[in-house]
Amino acid sequence: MVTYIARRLMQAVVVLLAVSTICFVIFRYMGDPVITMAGRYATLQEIEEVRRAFGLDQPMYVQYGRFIWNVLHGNFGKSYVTRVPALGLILERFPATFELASVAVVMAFCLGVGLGVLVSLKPYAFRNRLIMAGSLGGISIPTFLMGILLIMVFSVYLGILPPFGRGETVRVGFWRTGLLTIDGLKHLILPAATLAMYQLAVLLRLTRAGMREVMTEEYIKTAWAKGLSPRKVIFKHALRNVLIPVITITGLQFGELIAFAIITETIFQWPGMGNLLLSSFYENDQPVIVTYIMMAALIIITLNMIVDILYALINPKIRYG
Amino acid sequence: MEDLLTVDNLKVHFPIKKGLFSRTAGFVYAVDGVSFALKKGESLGIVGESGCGKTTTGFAVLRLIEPTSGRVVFRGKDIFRMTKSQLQALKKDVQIIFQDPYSSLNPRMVVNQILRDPMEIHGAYPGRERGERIAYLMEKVGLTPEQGRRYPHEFSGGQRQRIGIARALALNPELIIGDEPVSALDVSIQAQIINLLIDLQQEFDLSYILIAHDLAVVEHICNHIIVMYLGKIVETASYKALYSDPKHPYTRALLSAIPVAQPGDDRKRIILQGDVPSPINPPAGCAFHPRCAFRMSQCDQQAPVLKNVGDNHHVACYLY
Amino acid sequence: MAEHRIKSRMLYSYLHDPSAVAGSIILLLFILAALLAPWITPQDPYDLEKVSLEHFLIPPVWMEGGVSPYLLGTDDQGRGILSTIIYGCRTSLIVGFGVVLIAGSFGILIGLLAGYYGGWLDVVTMRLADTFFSFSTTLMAFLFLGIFGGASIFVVIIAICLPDWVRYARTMRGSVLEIKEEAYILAARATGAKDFRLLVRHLLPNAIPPIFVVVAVDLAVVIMLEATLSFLGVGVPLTEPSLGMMISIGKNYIYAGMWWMIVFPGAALVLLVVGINLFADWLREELNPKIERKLSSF
Amino acid sequence: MKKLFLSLFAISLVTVFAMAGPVLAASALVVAQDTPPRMMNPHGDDSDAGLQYMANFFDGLLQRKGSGGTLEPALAVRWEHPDLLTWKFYLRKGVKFHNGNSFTAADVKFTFERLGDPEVSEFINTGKSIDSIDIIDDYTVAIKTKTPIPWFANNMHQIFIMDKESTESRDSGDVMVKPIGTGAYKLTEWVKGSYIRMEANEDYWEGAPPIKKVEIRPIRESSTRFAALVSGQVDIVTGVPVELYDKILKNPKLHVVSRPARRSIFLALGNKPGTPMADIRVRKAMYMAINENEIIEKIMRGHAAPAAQVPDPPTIGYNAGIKRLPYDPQAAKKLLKQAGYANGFDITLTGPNDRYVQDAKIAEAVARYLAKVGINAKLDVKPKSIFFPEVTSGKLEFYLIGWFDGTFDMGRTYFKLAHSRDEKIGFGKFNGTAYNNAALDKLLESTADMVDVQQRKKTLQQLNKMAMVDQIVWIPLHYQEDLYATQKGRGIQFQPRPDRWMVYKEIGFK
Repeated sequence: MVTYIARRLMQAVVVLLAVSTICFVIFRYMGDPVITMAGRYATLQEIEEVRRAFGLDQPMYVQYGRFIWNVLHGNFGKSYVTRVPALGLILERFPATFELASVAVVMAFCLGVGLGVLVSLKPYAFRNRLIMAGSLGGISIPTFLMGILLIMVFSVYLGILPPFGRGETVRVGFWRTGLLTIDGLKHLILPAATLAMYQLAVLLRLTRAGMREVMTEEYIKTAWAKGLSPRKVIFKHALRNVLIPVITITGLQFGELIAFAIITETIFQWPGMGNLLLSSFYENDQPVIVTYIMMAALIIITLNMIVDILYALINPKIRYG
Repeated sequence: MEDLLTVDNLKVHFPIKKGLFSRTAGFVYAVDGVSFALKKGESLGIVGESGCGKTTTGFAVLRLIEPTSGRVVFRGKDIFRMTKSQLQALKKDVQIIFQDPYSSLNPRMVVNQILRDPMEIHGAYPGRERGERIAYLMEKVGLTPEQGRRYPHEFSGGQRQRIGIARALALNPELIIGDEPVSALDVSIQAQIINLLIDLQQEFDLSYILIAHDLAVVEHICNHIIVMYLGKIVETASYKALYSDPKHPYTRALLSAIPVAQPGDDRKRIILQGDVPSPINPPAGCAFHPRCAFRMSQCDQQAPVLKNVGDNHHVACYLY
Repeated sequence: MAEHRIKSRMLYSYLHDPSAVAGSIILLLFILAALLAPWITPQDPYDLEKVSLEHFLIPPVWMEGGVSPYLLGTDDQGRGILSTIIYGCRTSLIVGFGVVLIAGSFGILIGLLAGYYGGWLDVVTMRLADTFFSFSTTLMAFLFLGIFGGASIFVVIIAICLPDWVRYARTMRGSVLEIKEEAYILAARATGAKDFRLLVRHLLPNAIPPIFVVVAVDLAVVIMLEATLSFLGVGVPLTEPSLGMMISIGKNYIYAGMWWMIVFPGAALVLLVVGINLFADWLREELNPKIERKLSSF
Repeated sequence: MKKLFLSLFAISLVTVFAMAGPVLAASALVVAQDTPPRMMNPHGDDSDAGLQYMANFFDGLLQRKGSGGTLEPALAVRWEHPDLLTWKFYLRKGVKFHNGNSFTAADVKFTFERLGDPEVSEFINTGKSIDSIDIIDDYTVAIKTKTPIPWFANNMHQIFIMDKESTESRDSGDVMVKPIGTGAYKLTEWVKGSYIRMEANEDYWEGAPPIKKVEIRPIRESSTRFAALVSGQVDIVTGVPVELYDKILKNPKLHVVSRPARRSIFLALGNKPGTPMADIRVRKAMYMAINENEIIEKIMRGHAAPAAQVPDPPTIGYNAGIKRLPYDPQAAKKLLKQAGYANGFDITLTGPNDRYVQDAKIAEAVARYLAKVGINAKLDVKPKSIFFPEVTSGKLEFYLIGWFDGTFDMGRTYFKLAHSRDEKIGFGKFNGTAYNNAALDKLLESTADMVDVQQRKKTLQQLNKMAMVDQIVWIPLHYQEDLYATQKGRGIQFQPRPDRWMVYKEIGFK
């Protein structure tokens, strides 16, 4: 087990190093940032001076070495656009994204698993067929379209929910939260629902399929035969076995969540990390883009590693040589 | 008469990888110093419990498994030193029948394709001859050529094993290695297949190496029998000698496991105590000693070597 | 049970699954419309000489102000919505099938080789696959196009293929690992079959069925992804028709009441994806390995 | 499970209905802006989108006021120009920075020296053009430039004065986010991506501004800005999308304010030898093939005025005598035939898609007009961050761009746009097609040290005519129109500025 964890850690480091290299190569291909940084009326000499000031005139390997050195010291460079450390810019936006994503995940997980169980019990009931049709819609409507549809219905036609922004926020320590004000919660509903929809449908279908398989297993039949109450059979015996892959998938889908968060934040003008990334693309703000990618990689890799290790601990059948 | 195949001190050790950098932490001693010889037209039986290395020995002869050391000489050529093309030619002369007739046939090919496959590989029986050959083979193993258009899962287990035999025969080999060819079949079918093998041997002058986990299967076909335990030969003799006068305690135990042929048989059934030890860490001395009823003091010190006890009957035991 | 009987059984189950039939009919209609686009559309919306600002923002034909050739109205450049949707679906399907073809072939090849040979190839590709998988296709394609820009449909296809082959490689490898231990593979080796024959004639046909499900699911995912990327402005260029871009333009008009610019392309996109998903659902049930094992052991 | 589902549903319903609409504080102004500020460092961003935020926290030596944008005193009460190189400013006394420090000549010297530091400044060009800054006394400064810069004072409303003491003593990161100026407003809170809040500087030297609190919400999406206005969440929006103009006009609660913008949109042509466009007949044909009136009517929804030249009327060098060529595709075809391009030719039209009002759509329309006279224009639109570096590299064939110069003087602009490319001295930096005409260069260079306003005007007008009529360097399209919308009921008194800056001390309530 220790060997397994050590190996996973080593692999994680290798992947991060690869990501950093790719990120650095990106610098080369994203066009020259110096021209915009020097101002509209700068001459060539003045442009070159800016280039020197940001160390962009040095050979590739020197720049890469410095980049890695700085990253190891937690310094991802200064944003070309705002001229403050890129990491700080991203961390400032972190609470907004985190709140949106975690509310969406909780929503998706509770409703997805709940409805999945419900549907698997009486697959042919009209209501459940309706839910399944809904889940088909959930996996067939792209996130961006879902967002726009919700805005059209709830903001444009009904006018009951705000279509953009985070609303009123309060500061708790360094954390700025929108969960404690009514206005903040109101602003959260549409984007969180948009972000949750796809995952909800996926988890619902996964739970239903798992339940259908488990319900035919011998031990469930035995449990029924023993005269246990349906609640006990479903929740204690069946669901427990279904939940392991469901939780694993939830953990592994974190990358998807980040990607869909970018889309959702763009549509709802949510002041999170994804929104920052998109505007950084438009402004060619390379240090911010690179920092974002590195942060996302770090989070995803860490999460995956935790899921894998937990999975290995739960499931002794898997042997890792 | 010259030997068709000689195996000399064959060893197959599988490394066990461990740790962060996959260093070799130990070996599985699957086959550990096996030697025997086979003459043209003769049949050899290799017998032992599962895990004793008999299948590995069979596969190593065809280099389906790479051996660690030793020599296997087929028709005077060391197959471990063969070039690729020589090895390819060898595969024409030596064929295998597999244990499980369900998994040994490609489910996405009809029987005709399965039989044509080896001929295509070796470019044998070109043109129209190939179809004729397939029909001929089908008839030889007791199937009709019309059945060649069907998929394997449309046949019964016995029929499938006939297909497997037909495939082995396709290139007209000299030696066929049968890896427990009947153990997956019903007892009633077993006899039919064994009879088929006997008929074919006579017709085509084949040599067999038959691998089995009990002596019952090999007794009708094999002239000579090897008993293996944990990668080593413990006894080898002609089948008559072995049946009439088994020497090694392990052989005796195996023999006693054969269902009694007629009532009133006075042989006592010997039940082996314990499990087969792990080949990763075999017991010191004679590997059989922990389960042996005749254990002596030197048994766990040094492994006994094969001793000739008369008329090409060898046994590795301190009792003799 | 006979292979042809399995086939006829699949046909039977297909014909008795109305949603599968409906799904494939929808998909077929879309493919037909895309193939015949130049002949069935009232107007080529990307022929610069034919489109004119004169006919801009016309509502659908049944509404007041609707004009006959523009059944579903026009957009702010005077392009017919219906024609643009048909051409947009063409782009969706080109990208969808293009990715399935390229990423699929590459992924199958890698999965086959990694599964069969193992060793460093397996370690490297599967580590890569794990990483790509956890980063999600959407994120990778988005980052790639965000950084390098989508200069053409082909670049979009490549950007999606870059992470997408992993789906195929993982599935194929798993399938190969299961099959390569089968005795018939050993039997083929024993007869002297070279690697190429083993891979192509013995492993590939047996390992491929689970891939069909991946193809169907992936087609739906890729079509949605193309629309998403084009919506965000990093997908196909402005000069190519795309449902995602139509929705992105239409979004600016939802407050102006010109709903047809967003509702029709949105509906077309969802219908296409639903059709594929319906078919994929049926395929998944049919090719579920458990069910298949049951069948072949009869 | 059913219970759980129902209760979740109930909770969401309650949350929806329990929330009343937002309430606007009586004395506060909420503004939805199209672009967020990049930083609070007044020298780090030379775009108008950024400078307009700074104009509220800082003051320049001079300022521009009113709808004409006239130059008026600010931190300097008057200025002198004793010789070609020297600019002498007499500073206002008794002005205090937000932190209580007094404003003196040392702050001016510090500010102008800071301009040349590439780490913090995008006004490097201005900074590097200064030879020396002499503090004559605490309230008099003489600035000497290296070469004569006739428009030097015209630019002084963009150079904001910083407090020497607090800028030097604070951490550089802090300087980037917390502005300390002399301006009419003090920043109270900046939550990036959400809002900027400021409150009135009661000690402002011009008198405390009438609006005490301002909240700015930067919303990039134009339709979302509209939604914020309609739902009553904001008082003023800038950059009203043209497609929603009619909708706002019909809304009785809203009021639309429009004014012609100074920025003109035009197409840059080249004259590279060997290309079709080297022939002036081709350039003329392209000009005449474009139906500008239809672009204004359909794409700009009438919110633009046709342009015949690049500068706008208040700019020195504007020539009222220049008229647009008529839209005449037949004549265009004839011209192409004469030039030997009866079957047209291929060309790439480049342009930004996130910079000007309807930019990509205009480019699309232009490509279509050209197609109708047989010229096959391939469209290549991209984000401004990629597009502008391409312009400065000078390798484009044909592109759409917009321009206006904060100095109200055509000279500086034309050195960037029309002078043949000379990378060393920075001439022709935005001459993206590498247009080259020796006569034009010569005439332009003669204005470099021309200080006399009348003479300058005459020469620049002559130059303008040369470029627009004799040479057809560009195809002018239109002047944009700036659209703002306000809540009627709030009684907001708001006059848009020509430079699109939102300066809140100029806004009041009735």
